[in-house]
Amino acid sequence: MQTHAAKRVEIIIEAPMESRLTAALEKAGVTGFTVLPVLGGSGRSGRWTREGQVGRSGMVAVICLIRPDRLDTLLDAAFAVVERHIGVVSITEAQVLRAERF
Amino acid sequence: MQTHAAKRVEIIIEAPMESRLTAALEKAGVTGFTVLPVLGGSGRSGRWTREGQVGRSGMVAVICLIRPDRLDTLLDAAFAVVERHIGVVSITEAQVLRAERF
Amino acid sequence: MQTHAAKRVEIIIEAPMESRLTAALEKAGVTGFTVLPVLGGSGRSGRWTREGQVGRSGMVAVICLIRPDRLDTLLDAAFAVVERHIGVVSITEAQVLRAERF
Amino acid sequence: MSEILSLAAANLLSPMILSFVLGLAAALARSDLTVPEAVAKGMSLYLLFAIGFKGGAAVAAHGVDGRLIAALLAGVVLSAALPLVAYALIRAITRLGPTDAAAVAAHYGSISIVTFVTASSVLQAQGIAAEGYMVAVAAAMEAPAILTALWLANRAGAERDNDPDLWREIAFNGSIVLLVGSFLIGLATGETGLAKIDAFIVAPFQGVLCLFLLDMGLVAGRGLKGARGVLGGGTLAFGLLMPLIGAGFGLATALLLGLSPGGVALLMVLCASASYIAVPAAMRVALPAANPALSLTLALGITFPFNLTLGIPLYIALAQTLTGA
Amino acid sequence: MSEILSLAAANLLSPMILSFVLGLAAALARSDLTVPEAVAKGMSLYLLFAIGFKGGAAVAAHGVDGRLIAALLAGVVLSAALPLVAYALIRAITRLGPTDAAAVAAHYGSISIVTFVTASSVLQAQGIAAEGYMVAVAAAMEAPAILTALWLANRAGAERDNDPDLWREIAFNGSIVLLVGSFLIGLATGETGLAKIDAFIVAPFQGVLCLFLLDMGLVAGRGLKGARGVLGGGTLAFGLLMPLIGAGFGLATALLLGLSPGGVALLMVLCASASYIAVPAAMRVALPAANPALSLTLALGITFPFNLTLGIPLYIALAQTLTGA
Amino acid sequence: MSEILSLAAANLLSPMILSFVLGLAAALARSDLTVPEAVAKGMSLYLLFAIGFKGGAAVAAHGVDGRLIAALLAGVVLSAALPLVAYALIRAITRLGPTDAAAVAAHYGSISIVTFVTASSVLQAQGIAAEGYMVAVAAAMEAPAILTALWLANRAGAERDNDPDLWREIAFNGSIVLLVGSFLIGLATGETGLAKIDAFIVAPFQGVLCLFLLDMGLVAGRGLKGARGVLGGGTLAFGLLMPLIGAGFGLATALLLGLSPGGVALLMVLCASASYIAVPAAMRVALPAANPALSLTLALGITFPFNLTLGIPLYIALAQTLTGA
Ligand SMILES: Nc1ncnc2c1ncn2[C@@H]1O[C@H](COP(=O)(O)O)[C@@H](O)[C@H]1O
Ligand SMILES: Nc1ncnc2c1ncn2[C@@H]1O[C@H](COP(=O)(O)O)[C@@H](O)[C@H]1O
Ligand SMILES: Nc1ncnc2c1ncn2[C@@H]1O[C@H](COP(=O)(O)O)[C@@H](O)[C@H]1O
Ligand code: NA
Ligand code: NA
Ligand code: NA
Repeated sequence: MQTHAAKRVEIIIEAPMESRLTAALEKAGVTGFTVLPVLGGSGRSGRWTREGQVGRSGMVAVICLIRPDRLDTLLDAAFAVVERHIGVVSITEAQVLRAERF
Repeated sequence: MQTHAAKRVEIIIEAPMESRLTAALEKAGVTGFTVLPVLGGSGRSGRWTREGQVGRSGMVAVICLIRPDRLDTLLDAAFAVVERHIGVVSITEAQVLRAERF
Repeated sequence: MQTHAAKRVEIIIEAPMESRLTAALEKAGVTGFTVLPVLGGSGRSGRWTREGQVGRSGMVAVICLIRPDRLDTLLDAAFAVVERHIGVVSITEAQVLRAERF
Repeated sequence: MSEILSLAAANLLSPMILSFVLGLAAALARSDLTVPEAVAKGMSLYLLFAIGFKGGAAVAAHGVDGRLIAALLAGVVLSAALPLVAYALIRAITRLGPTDAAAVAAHYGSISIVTFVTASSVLQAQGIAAEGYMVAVAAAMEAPAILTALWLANRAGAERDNDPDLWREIAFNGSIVLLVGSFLIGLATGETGLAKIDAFIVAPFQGVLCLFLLDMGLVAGRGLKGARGVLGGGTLAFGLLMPLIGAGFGLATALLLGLSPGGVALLMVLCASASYIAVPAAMRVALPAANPALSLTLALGITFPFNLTLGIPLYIALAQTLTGA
Repeated sequence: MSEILSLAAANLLSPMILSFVLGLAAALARSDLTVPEAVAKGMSLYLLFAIGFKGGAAVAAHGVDGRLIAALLAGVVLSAALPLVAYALIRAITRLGPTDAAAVAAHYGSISIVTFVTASSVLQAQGIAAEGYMVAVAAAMEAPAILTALWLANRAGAERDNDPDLWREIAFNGSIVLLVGSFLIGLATGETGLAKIDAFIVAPFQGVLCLFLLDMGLVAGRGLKGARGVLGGGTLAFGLLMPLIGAGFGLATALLLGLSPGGVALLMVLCASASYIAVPAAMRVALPAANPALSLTLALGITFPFNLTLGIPLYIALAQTLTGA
Repeated sequence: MSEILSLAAANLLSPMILSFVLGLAAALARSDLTVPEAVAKGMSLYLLFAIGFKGGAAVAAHGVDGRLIAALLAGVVLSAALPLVAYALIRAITRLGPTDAAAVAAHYGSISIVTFVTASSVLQAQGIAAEGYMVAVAAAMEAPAILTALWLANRAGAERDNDPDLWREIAFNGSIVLLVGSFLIGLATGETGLAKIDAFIVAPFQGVLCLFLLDMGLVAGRGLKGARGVLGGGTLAFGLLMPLIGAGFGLATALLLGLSPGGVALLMVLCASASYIAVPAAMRVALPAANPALSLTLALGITFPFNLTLGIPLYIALAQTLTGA
């Protein structure tokens, strides 16, 4: 089956920042992404789980599949938001079906 | 540690189609997959979140790790289901432990 | 934007084993990981969904981004825990922003 | 007329309707107030169970009315026929294509159980009795509309998946099963059964309904905000006209059947309301090319609030006047 | 005998049991009816809190019975001893290997708190008093069976993980902690405390239990559907025989202890029922090679429905006859 | 004094406080007992809706007190001023930098609605009346503290994001909207509205509060366990001193306003309590460099338990003595 090269960007970010991140992505022309819930994690700022919080906003994972040539635009937009916040950004090589969608 | 080449296929699909997709996968001999919940997303058909729906079926993410030579069978089976539906399919190169399981 | 090579390890494991896995990771010096919920899946031990259980502990997905040279330490630690348990471990090549965090 | 208005005013000033308005306002002000999905689902299970059980217990208490079978059949026919009317209307006054029109029509032939539950509550508060088996009629009206709509789409050549599982899914849809099942449990255990659990399904019922309508307001408001541009003047007009037309058909049928004033009002409500749970999922499977936001916004953002605020008191007043009660 | 049958019939016609049957039927018909996981968990927290609190308040009201300590000890011994019986039986009548047999045995030595809650409800509806401290006995019976089962598996050379955390996890398992904790709160605050919250933990209790049993029916039905092939004739027979044997041990012990008719029935229920919450998780950690579907299907798909429908009325009838009540 | 102690003892022996203690103990014993997030959120929606509605209905019943506006203004001023006191104190007795100190100060200027709800319950149980509009004062005190804290951080040169959306998010925060909204609904529908839903929002209230406080105990306990090392002696002292200082300001203001004994106690509770819902989220957005674990542990692990167990009875006793009731 015909597939096309793409980048898969995964951004793990604090939930209160989610709407800011997706707004920045949309402003940068990135209109395709998926948001996954996160149960807990650990990083430089320590261990947390949803159980240890009341508002329990926690974190979310945002996944973007994007054409390779648009990666830098996306990373710039995302980085401006996550810069001073806790969270991680990773990128993997991917192939996608139906390239016209991206 | 000994690892083996595999493909990681990620299919994001409408929840009402989940059982149809997994049935098609099983029919095609793909018996290993994992289903993750999705909170929201954005694509050609616009932005949605679980909060904006009542039945709130939303979408799910199905992840399959598969031997490289079985990839096309999987993609054909998956594509037949997602073809006319909204959703995305991506493939990344992966390594797995315990190849005998795949 | 400046990115750095990393490995993305994804471990799908039974929920009662989660705390054992993260403890083993921390003992091995892996302090960065994220835990995602899982809705259901299928494997050698058959099909399951959260609906088919009462305690409904089910499974979780643990994602670690790690420097390539630390991969073996991580896999050894993880394997000691998952060895006799159901679940899968996969590794993909990734790039990360802010390498100093890993 | 002035009586209808004062009824409408009294209705609007109930905690239930105001909770809905609060949710709507919060969503439009972009508040982050949300009811967790699991809690909303739990409340809807509670409401379905309670309304089904009470309906069954009422039938057990008052004996099976000879009109039960006739009412069930009438419900099935109305649900199957109303999509034809809706389809014709929407094609006439909007520019929607056949697939979208058929999907919308399916929603309006089917029913909104929350509208039904709210109307039952209002009737009870006003001391107007209704046939207990109307919940069974509600269940019977969920699915037939889908068949008609798919036939309409097919006839117009719409691309659609032929899916053997779909029919079982529709027939054994969770809300139909729970409504019918709890109706039967109420019927089987009667007053004795009701006495055991009425502190759970009767006393707190209206309070739970308030919180549930708060969530409905939030969801409807967010849907409306997200759907700017989806709704034109024609579709908007459809969302306000169609409930009135549906209510008219319901009224005529109910009078023919000789239902009580409460029963007449409830059949009007069922015909006037539009589904936003069972039908949307079925449409995603069977008519993937139809725009889901369109039907959902119409049903939930326009017709549901209209019925909740103005429709219900209007239908009750008409039912009372025309049955001479 | 005919009395037992009429009791069983009355039991079967209660909203609670019918709700369970509805869930079972919906699952077998492949309906998509589901109770969200969070809601089911919430209801089980409610039931544990309510039953624990009421037990504690009852002990506070009637004074600590001299038999409390004896009953607790008896519970621990029964829970530790029944896995030996279960293991012998399952090895005799099925082809299961030692690891699977030990895992199943652990489930049957431990208890099902929902069966206990349902039995308490039935007793209360029939006006049969029971010792309030039976909830403490229930808590005491959760864990000992696991020790015996692991010893059995070890003896048979089963591969098992030695895990220092496991014992703490079992002892401070959420349901044990909540049951014991709310029992102590009920004991400390007594009738005064109960008066403050009885509109929450007493009045709606049976209604919540209905919805919870609906979910149990759904889960049990889905488990049974998924487990075709897992259960042979021998295992099936075990799932029906073992509760009766357990009930026999419970009966003898309770008569020795001199419990009230209600207390006798509850100890029978505890011994007859099989765990499907605490034990499965412990088995996944300690005996990963045991097939989890097998134990769960037996406990939840066979023994739980059996106890709920036929077992409870049978045990109550026997308890009444043999205590001469 | 001995009266205060006996009040405190009675308070400690209530099912509510003991449920909190149970949760705390379970968390410290590393039990896996958890209340699902959705259920905890659902209960908090219930508590906010019920307390708001009852406050509004009380105002509707007793007429709008002339002091309402004055009390609202006083609340805003207190919320805006207390962070200055908190900031000075924390800088004086701990080594925290300006950013962390400002974040902590924001939490203590704002309020904990659960502490308020618990205090209302205690007052009601003791038959002490309070102004219904105190819930509106609670809502008014949620946000102003954030402004002061950001000003403090800014002045100290802390790096902070300037975010236009933040102000809307704070003002239309879910709990403010629900509290104010349900207050207005209660005000509009009055006793009639209350009569319709009191079986939901009045009778089971204290029971729901027990389960909610159980969860708060679990969360506070887990926070404390995870925060070993975060809290030094100075911060700990702050967590115990600051509520007393806040309560002092609240007392003086309330006496000036001439509130009833119950109203005085509630204003003390509002000033003494620290936010752990609205403020933490706002701080993550506006002061990302501040350590979230620090503020949360102080507010939830130290100050909340202190207020719940000793603070509330103390404030009530003082309020009664000083108003001469
Ligand atoms: N190396 C990593 N791999 C995966 N997730 C991580 C990693 N580091 C941090 N995270 C996630 O990002 C959150 C914040 O990380 P940090 O900013 O390092 O405290 C953590 O709670 C994890 O959920
Ligand atoms: N480029 C993308 N990256 C990640 N997820 C996507 C992307 N495009 C679409 N999706 C997901 O697929 C759903 C449907 O997409 P679409 O069919 O384009 O409307 C969206 O709501 C997203 O959850
Ligand atoms: N090939 C696979 N791809 C993705 N997930 C898998 C795969 N195999 C197993 N899993 C996941 O791991 C769980 C246990 O697998 P197993 O040990 O094979 O029964 C399954 O329920 C799935 O959630
Ligand atoms: Na209709
Ligand atoms: Na047992
Ligand atoms: Na304060």
